[in-house]
Amino acid sequence: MNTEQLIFYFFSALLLTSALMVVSIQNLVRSIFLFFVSLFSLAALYIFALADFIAITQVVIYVGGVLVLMLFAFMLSNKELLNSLQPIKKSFKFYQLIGIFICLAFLFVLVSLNLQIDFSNLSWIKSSNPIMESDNTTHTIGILSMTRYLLPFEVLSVFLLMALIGAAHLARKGKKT
Amino acid sequence: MNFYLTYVLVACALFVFTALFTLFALYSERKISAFMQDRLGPMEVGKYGSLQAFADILKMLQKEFIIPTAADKILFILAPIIIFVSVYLGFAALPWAPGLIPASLNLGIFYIFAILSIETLGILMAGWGSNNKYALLGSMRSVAQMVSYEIPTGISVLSVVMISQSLNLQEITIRQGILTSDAINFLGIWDVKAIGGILAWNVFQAPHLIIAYFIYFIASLAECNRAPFDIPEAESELIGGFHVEYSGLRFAFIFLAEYSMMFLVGMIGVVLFLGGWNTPLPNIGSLSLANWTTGIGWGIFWILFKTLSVVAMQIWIRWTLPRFRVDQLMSFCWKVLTPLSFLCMLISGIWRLTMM
Amino acid sequence: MIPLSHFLIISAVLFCIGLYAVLTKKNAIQILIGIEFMINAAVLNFVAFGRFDKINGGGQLFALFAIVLAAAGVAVALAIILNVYKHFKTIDPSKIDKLKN
Amino acid sequence: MIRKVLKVFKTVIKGLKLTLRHFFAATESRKVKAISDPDYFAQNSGTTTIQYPHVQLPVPDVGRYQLDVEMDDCIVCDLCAKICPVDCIDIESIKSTEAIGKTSDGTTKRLYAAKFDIDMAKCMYCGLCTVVCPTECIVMTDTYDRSMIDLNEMTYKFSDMTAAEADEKRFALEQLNAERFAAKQLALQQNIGNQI
Repeated sequence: MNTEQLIFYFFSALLLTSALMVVSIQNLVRSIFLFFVSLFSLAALYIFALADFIAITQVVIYVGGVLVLMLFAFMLSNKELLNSLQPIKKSFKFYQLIGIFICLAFLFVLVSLNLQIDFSNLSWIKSSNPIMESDNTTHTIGILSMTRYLLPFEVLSVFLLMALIGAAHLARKGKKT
Repeated sequence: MNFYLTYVLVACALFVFTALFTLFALYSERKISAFMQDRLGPMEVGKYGSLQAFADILKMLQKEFIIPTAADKILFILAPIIIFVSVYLGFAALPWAPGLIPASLNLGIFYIFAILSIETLGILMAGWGSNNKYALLGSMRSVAQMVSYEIPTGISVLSVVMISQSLNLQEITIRQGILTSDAINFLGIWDVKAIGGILAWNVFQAPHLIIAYFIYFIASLAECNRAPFDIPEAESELIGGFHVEYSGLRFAFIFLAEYSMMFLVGMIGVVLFLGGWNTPLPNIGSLSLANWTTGIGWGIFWILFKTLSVVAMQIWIRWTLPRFRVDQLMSFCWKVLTPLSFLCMLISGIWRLTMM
Repeated sequence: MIPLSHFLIISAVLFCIGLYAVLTKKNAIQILIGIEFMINAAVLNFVAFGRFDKINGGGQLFALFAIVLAAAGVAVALAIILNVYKHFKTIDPSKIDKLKN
Repeated sequence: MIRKVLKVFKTVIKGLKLTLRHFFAATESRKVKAISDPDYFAQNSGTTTIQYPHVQLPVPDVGRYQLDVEMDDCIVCDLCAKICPVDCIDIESIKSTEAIGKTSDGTTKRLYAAKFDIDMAKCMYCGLCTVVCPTECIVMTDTYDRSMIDLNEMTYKFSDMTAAEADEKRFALEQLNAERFAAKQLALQQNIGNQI
């Protein structure tokens, strides 16, 4: 096992354990901070898939944007909300068991499908020319988003504007009745 | 194995640099502020108080780690580390001299912005973990401020990136001096590729970048929570903001992060707008000053000189201007800086298409 | 080179963790986190497959689009959650069962 | 809008110029002058810091600072202890068997001071004791920066007698008193005898 693989498996283990803890931990604020760990290690995995631009975008948008937004939404809201977010009872419920069962079933399907396919012998993968480590993916992404994917790019920008206005409208204080 | 050893050594060197810079900046800030207020500043420890910063650090090292009983211990302990590491990692992509850059990333400036946005998270962690209403208020203000001011910063940086056509800080620097292979036009008309010097800097290649630099400089003051944008740690209102509860070495780390951040944003500004390690002296006829003053040693000298000047400017502004109010701060960001920076980006696009 | 199947297995596990959060959590914000996990699992798949698509760059670009869309979605979702709390004084989705209030 | 921005720039630059002027004026420092000096308010630039233990401000003549007692002049009249509003002076006197000597202004000293303590921690620097003193032996000096680690050290002891000496004087006084008493008794008896 070389260093690259070692780092990859370290980050994937970090990702999965932190994700498991995020969904199982009781303290909500801590779980959001743990969410940061999983997002960050996910960014590391993107780098191993030779998508450095995506990895850094992940850090910028998720860590700098989404997470801060989530924490901010909490802390801005009043104390009652904070209290209601931290449940006291820790007992294991039946619905959780069902949830675990469904998830395991899903996992079984996905993983078994995954194992049935021999990826290295697929024809389209064989015929493709994969991205090499020396390639400048940023350059490619820049050019492609202005040529081939111009329409989705523009639609996305309009959508973002809509989301911006919508969120601002929803979050603003209504007229006092 | 040598490969990794070099990395570790470079990281250690950068850490030592940030620590030394913090000591130096601490002393100089106290002295400059004292002189501006007709005082003398520290005079007792060492000649002219020159060892005062060391004495302060020694005092901090001896202090007890106090964790408030009601604090969230894990978050409280982790926060200063995250705050410092996020700033410290930013140093990895900064060019120091021709060929001297710790990690020549082709995403350099984007990477730095991503890493710096983690600092916000650390500050929220500190504020929440302290379980202190002043700390929480301070961290909320800090985050609101940093998230808002990231927009003008990012857009003004983008206008440089559009002119330079690269995210790699080393390439951006090379394109502002005599070492470049592209054409450089002073104000878009006069080819100064052979002359170099101050005329080849980005702010003079495209004059609207001067406005962009002003925007960047103001927004960067807000990003590192310096006065006049220091409402997150307003001593008179919030008794220090998010780091109220910290003591000893943990507080020292927050302090280290703050001063490293000052240097970092100053250096990014220098690299993007003011020519990085390029010399300000131009070639005049047979007097090829630019050729003589370019090299590894000169590069380090110039970038340190420029960055320290910017840091001195930051300190000067801190001790001159009073603090903004929260609403003034936000309306200044959203109503003045953001539209102006968008305008700069638009001009950059047009400039790139027509003048270059 | 990390084999493609490893990425896919990791993303499958991540997806299931997200699914678990969506199915069992009684708190809108935690459900939101679960959805984010699922989106991220999909993005990881995009990126892993995108390695074999150099010319069209479909994987990476759509990963980018997905990330941006998710961020916009979170902004709207959080605004909705805050508003829901204002109306119903709870953010447990199973208790929000009135269409008219 | 543009006028507003220009105004902002103008005021910011004005402020920056002001601080810069003070920054460069810091190369010289103001001279240490007494408040009575006619040039005291004439110095407008330079650093104002007085590096205190090394340089001290001259104290005004009418200043009231720490008390000092010249024990050779003290006649132990106890007036200062009586006038003191905060009772910080504690005096214990012993009558002398004979005149001890003379103070510098010619008053004859007839009392020993076994104890002459001034608690400077209590003192409120009103200066009344210096006014009432008949021999002007208690004075206010220009020392104002004595600091102590222990509060008890703030009690200044001015008496120059040791405990043994005081005991000796007390004993002498008692002996004298006893002698006088005996002599009185003797004289009384003689008087009675004479009458009989």
